[in-house]
Amino acid sequence: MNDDLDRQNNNIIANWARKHSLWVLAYGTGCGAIEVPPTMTSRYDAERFGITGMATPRQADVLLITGYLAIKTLKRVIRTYEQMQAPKYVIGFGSCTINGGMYWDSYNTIKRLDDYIPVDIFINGCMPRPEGVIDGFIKLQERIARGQAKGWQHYQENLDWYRANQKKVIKNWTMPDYNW
Amino acid sequence: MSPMNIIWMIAMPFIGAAIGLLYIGISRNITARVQNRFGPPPYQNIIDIIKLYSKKTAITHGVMFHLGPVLAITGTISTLMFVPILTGNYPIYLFSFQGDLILLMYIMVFGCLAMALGAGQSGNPNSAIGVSRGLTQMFGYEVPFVIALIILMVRFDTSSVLDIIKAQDTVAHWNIFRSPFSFIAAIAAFLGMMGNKPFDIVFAPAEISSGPPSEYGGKYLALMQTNRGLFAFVKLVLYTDLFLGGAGDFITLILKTFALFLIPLFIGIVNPRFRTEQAMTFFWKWPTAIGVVGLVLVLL
Amino acid sequence: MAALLTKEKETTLYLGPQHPGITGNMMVELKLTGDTIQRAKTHVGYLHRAFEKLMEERLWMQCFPIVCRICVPEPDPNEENLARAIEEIEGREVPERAQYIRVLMLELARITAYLMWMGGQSGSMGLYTMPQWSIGDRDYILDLFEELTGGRVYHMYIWAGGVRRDLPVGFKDRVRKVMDYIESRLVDYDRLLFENAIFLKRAQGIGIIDKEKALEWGVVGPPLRGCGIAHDVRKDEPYEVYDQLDFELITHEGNDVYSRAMVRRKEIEQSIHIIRQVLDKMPSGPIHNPGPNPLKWKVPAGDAYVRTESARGEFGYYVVSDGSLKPRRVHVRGPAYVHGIALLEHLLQGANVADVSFIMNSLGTCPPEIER
Amino acid sequence: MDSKLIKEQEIKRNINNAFRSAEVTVVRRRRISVRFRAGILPAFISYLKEYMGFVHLVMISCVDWLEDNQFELVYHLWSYEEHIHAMIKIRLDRDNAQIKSLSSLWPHAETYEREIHEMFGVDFEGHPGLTDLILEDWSDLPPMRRDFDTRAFVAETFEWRKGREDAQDVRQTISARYGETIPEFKKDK
Amino acid sequence: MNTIPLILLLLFGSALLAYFVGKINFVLKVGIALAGLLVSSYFFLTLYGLSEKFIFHLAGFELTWQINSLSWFFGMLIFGLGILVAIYSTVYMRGKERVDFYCFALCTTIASMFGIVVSGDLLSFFFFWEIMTWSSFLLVIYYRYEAQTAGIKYFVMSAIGAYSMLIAILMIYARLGSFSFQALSAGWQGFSLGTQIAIIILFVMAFGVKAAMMPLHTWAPEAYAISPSSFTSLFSGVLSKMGIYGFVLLFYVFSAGKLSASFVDIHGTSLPGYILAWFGALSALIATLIAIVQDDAKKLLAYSSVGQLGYIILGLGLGSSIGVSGALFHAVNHTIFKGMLFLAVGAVFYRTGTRKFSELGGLISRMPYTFFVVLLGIITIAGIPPLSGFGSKWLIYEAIIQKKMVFLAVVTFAASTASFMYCYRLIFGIFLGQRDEKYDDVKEVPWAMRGPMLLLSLFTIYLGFYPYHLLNLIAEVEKTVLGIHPFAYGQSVLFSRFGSVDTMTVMNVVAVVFVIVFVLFSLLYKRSRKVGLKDIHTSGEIPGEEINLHYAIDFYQPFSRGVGAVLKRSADRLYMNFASNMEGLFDMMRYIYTGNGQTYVMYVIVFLAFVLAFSSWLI
Repeated sequence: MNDDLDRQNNNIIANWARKHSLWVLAYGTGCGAIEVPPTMTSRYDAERFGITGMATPRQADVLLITGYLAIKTLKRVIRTYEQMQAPKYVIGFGSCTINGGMYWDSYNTIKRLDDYIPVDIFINGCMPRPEGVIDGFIKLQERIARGQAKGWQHYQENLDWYRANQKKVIKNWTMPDYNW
Repeated sequence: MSPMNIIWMIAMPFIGAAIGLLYIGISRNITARVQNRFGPPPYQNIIDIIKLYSKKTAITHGVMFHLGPVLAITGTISTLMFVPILTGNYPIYLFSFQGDLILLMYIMVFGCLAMALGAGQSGNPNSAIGVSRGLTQMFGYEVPFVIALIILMVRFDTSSVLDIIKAQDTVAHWNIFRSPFSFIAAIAAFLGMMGNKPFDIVFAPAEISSGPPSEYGGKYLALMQTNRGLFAFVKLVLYTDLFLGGAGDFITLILKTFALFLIPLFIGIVNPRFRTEQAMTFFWKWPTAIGVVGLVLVLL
Repeated sequence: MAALLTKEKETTLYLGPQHPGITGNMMVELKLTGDTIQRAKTHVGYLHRAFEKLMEERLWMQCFPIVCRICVPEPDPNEENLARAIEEIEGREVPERAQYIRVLMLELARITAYLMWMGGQSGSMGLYTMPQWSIGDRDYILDLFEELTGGRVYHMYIWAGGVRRDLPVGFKDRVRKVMDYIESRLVDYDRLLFENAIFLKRAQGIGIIDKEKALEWGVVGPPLRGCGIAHDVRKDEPYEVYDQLDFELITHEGNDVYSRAMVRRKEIEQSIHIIRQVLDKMPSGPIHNPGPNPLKWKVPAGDAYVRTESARGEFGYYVVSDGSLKPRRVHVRGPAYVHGIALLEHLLQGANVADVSFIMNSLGTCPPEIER
Repeated sequence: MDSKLIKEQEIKRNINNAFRSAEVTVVRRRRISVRFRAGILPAFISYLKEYMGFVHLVMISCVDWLEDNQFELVYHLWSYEEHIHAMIKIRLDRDNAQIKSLSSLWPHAETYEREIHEMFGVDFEGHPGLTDLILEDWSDLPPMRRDFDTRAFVAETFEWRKGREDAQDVRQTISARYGETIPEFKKDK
Repeated sequence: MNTIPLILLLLFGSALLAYFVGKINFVLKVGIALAGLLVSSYFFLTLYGLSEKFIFHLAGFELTWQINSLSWFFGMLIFGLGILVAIYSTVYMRGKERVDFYCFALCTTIASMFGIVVSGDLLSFFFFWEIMTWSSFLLVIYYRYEAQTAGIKYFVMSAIGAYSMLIAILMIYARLGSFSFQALSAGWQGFSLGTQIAIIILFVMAFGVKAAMMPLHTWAPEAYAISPSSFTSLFSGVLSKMGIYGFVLLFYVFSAGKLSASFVDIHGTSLPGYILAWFGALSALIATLIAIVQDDAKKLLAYSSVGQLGYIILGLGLGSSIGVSGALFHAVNHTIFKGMLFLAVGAVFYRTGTRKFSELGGLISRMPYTFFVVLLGIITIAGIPPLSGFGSKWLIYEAIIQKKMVFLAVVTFAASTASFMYCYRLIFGIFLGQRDEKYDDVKEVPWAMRGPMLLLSLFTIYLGFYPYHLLNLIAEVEKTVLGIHPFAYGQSVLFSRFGSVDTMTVMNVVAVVFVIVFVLFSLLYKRSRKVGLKDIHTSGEIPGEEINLHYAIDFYQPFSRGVGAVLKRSADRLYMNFASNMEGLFDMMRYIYTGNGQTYVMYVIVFLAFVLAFSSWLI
């Protein structure tokens, strides 16, 4: 199976298509969600780049973590991430996903998003402007085209590490097993 | 069966899907322009499908879940086989030498039902609600649709699509002008069939998070999207055959089908969605009433 | 998560947190028979950042950047509230020009919030052209904000004793221009949404709030005025310079989604009217009544409750100071707290699945201000 | 100034006539503040609601006075007729914080009480369901209490990105909690 | 000895033997019944193509038992489904109480049905008809107390039918002095118009009850729901066909196609036929609409049965060759798919003990064969190509449109579209969606139950692409007995004046396309992982075990709301005399059929008095 994956990772056509068709999961996890509609709508028009919203994780490619994650949300985000179909990408949106940002001393928000799910691109700012968001998407596209956006593979390979981190903050672990 | 016909038979599904997807892509572009923005490239849907086919994982909930999209596209391709596509000097009939309207009407449902079965096995309540809505709406729009077809069949005393095309030899004889009541009823049903905005209750993302396909992803979704494009093409060709006098060559075909395609598109851009029962009863009011007038006229 | 007790065969449908129809990050757990909702339960807390706890650890001045993040679509009422609460405890006067600028900010923010709501309300029933237009137009106002404050969404502009910066040169003209533009767009919005036959068909008679119970249930803002009850903080307890401005209190009979929509629609006109008056009447003078060095700023002991009319209704802050460098307690009362939990659960009983997101948008539920 | 406070003074008189123990102060125009005993709070509040026109429960706040070992519950009421805001302040013992629920008077009081129960640990008698509102699986001290140190909690639970001084090896704590070996993170090839 | 009485003797004999000897052990009684059936069906097969007569005199009346192509056609259905049901019953009834009684009633029913189709005179027809009614009644009340209401309803309705028939027979005897069919068809022309109308109405009532035609259908849903599933498939699949057989006799044998002479023609159909067609079409539509909102699988199938019989009646009413062929073709189809579906639902009931959609769900992975049977069943019931249901429906539609009965066509098409809805409900409610934990270790049914179902599904596939032999048989019936010139058909091609459909091509195209797509899809993209039943997208939440995610209650609630609104409006005009809306109409029906036995007896008496009073006037 792994050879197969490697072969596909270097497939130019597939990567080109992945690059130009990023379906973003409609999940406003934090206050950054307010800048997503302007990004998607007429002024900034992210659909030019093939970026569209999708309703369910089964169909989406990109999980946009729009800001801080409360622990309660983190559980849902992990669940949602695991339900997405590979290749899948995560964009950490806003300073609070990088190091807690404004909520560095809040007991209910996680500080480093990449401890819990693999992040391919961080966009900093509180909150990032739509231009920043689009820039982030383009950086992600470049990484995809080069076959570097392999966060989901890291997640599979280091599942124990991620699970341990997740279990540290999520007290009542009722998550089904991840079967990729 | 001539070799040419066999080639067309193999090529036509691909051509049809490409045209259908391109139409949907163009519709996204047109929608974007109405919404004051630029929009994706017209071939965006094809990129999407390539991407979906190149997804590395896909989940399945079981046999029917797996077979659902396959059977759906089977139904659509089978329908395509029985629709006369071109009627000019170089006709493309595939199997449509019998081109029976009743057969078409029923075989079109095959795919939809298969899709519903696949969605049913996913076990997602959203899918089930979507299917329930879809079948309810189908019952709604089939009424004006059959009225329109019966008007045509009784009027031309045939149930063969080919004969109906032959009867529309000049522009003035097109059914859109000769049986306007039938056309209006049929076009109302067409709105429901295409599932554009006032009638997109099946997929309603804000209500039941995209409904029946909500569990489908990866290659299955790719197959379904292909099916969507192809099915749009099939329906457009059928309507062109029935009301716009068929098409002699590909350019005419594309012009006519695109013109038809624009009707639900423009209605869809500026209208919100109906509730389910509103959508169903909508079809039973004006479209059916107009259709009944047509029925009475055709009997006289 | 305390789920509803399951009756044997009712289908459970989770709307949210990851759902395109949900406003923000919350969850409505529905128990269905058919597609009728038998019982609904709102689950919140997905956005809890413990702002109130954080503010207890911050200097007074450091609270300002925090509070504006409480309500994302319309952050200005938060700054305004905190500033006014501190001013009330301290007894600090605010220069008149600053008061006018604050009103300008609040009304601009109200328009942005309504434009955002318009997008949400029509998006919830699949009219995607509306959000494209209204959110695109909202950006013109955000540009004004950016010019004035430096931030598109979070401004941190209103602070204790006044506002942070004076208006740039030519700003008033640009505001007037944008207002003219928005006013001209209202015609399009009417045609697209407010006069759309399908919208009328869907909105009328849906999500009816009992008029007799409305006050008791704690309904505020446009939903209350949509019941034909004329109450508005700007009139009831005028703050800043609202008592010197001329504007109408919009009410609409009907108690349903449609009447709430119409109230908001007409209030946009009123806000434009207010903004024009503000621009005309704005006096010159100082914009800030400075206080002590922020690092040594102690607010005298005391407490104050202040309220502001936000786009969703009464926004209240209860600030308690114990005379130290940090606030003792800042408690935020968002209108969505009542609308989004008790009222929403009540309205959803017996409603259709198709209308959940529709009703929710009409109440203007905004999760971040519920859980803060 | 006093002439403007007629309505407020009248309400103060009325309240004092009915409930002698209520200490009413007129803070300013449209604000009155009442100190009251916890015991007969529901009767007092329903008196305000039914007879004085305070139909709108704005919110219920809770302030932790750790020094006095007391919680202060503040019930904010608003009268739409008189346009007066009343703050009814109740002091509760911090160790045994208990008070009667108001959920029968206002349906949305239920939500406020749930939150206060969750965030401060105040017990409301007669509340239909004091379940979690905002937090999930919270086992620590109620977080809004003054003696809950959020920074210590954060330092223990979360790992900072490198560059912060207080970085700790999270994996040590995890392995201790779950009795597992420390997994290694494989770097890119 | 003549074969016909031999078969009857064998069947009745095995019935009695099974009852008396069968007290000893289970295998014996089932074995006797099965053996009797098998032997008699062997004898029946030898009768193919023959036209024999067996005439004897009893108490001064000449009785004729005859076999011709029509009797053979219906006999084929009886024995075909009868044997399969008997095989199915060997497992289904094991361990149940009173199996001997069941075997007795089953054999008697089959025997009496065979008796009906071989009767050559009205007297033996009536005699066997009564035996059939009684023996089937015994099976309806098999589950004694639960079945009380259903049994009473069935009995009263049957009694009304039987008495109507008796009066009609007496009227005919009074005029002709003979019971034989031949004398009747010869003497039909001599009847006055009033007599003709009376006879037709009385016979239509008699046959309509058995064929569950719409206003007379009320017994069917409950009787079907309560009787043992193995018998229900026979009940719905064959026994109701006796009503159809009666209609065929009435319209094409008794009146010998001479109805047009006495009545006006509408669209080329005689008035009685036209009215019958409308009855059929409305049965089809209304029963289908009611079927959609059922929660009990067997009730759903019962209403569906009423609807499908409506199609057959419609086809018969049209009177053209293509219509009658369509009707007879559909009769065969109906036997097949109702057999399949009732047996499958019975299999589900056998394993789970419930028939309610709201309690079932997700059984596909546990009962895959049954699922497959139901899948084929619903495809053919919905009339979707390429299975056999399409062929017969196509013929009926062509017949309607050829006659330019446009409104009839609209109603029929609408009914057919609505049938997609209950088809989906049936398969979704039982096999798809979420499975309740308590059904996690349900197993597939034994082969003796699987076999008959699978055999029937093979038939529907076979008839789907090659209906030639069946059409031959029907053409034979039409030519020799009904006196209709059969329509043109090829090996697998059906022709009408309007168009043609090649079932073989349709089947081939669908099959080839499916295989190609499936192979391509599976070869190119073979990686897909199976996930659990609850591993679904629930907006990020993780539902606990106790959460029910199966959407089954009121599946078509929006439909009920929408239809309720529409029917209310049109019913105001249409059914002003009955009630203000459709529901009101059925409420009122329910009001008449109170379930109180005495009321029913009173109805019977009133009805008899009424009929007698008028029949004396007519005679």
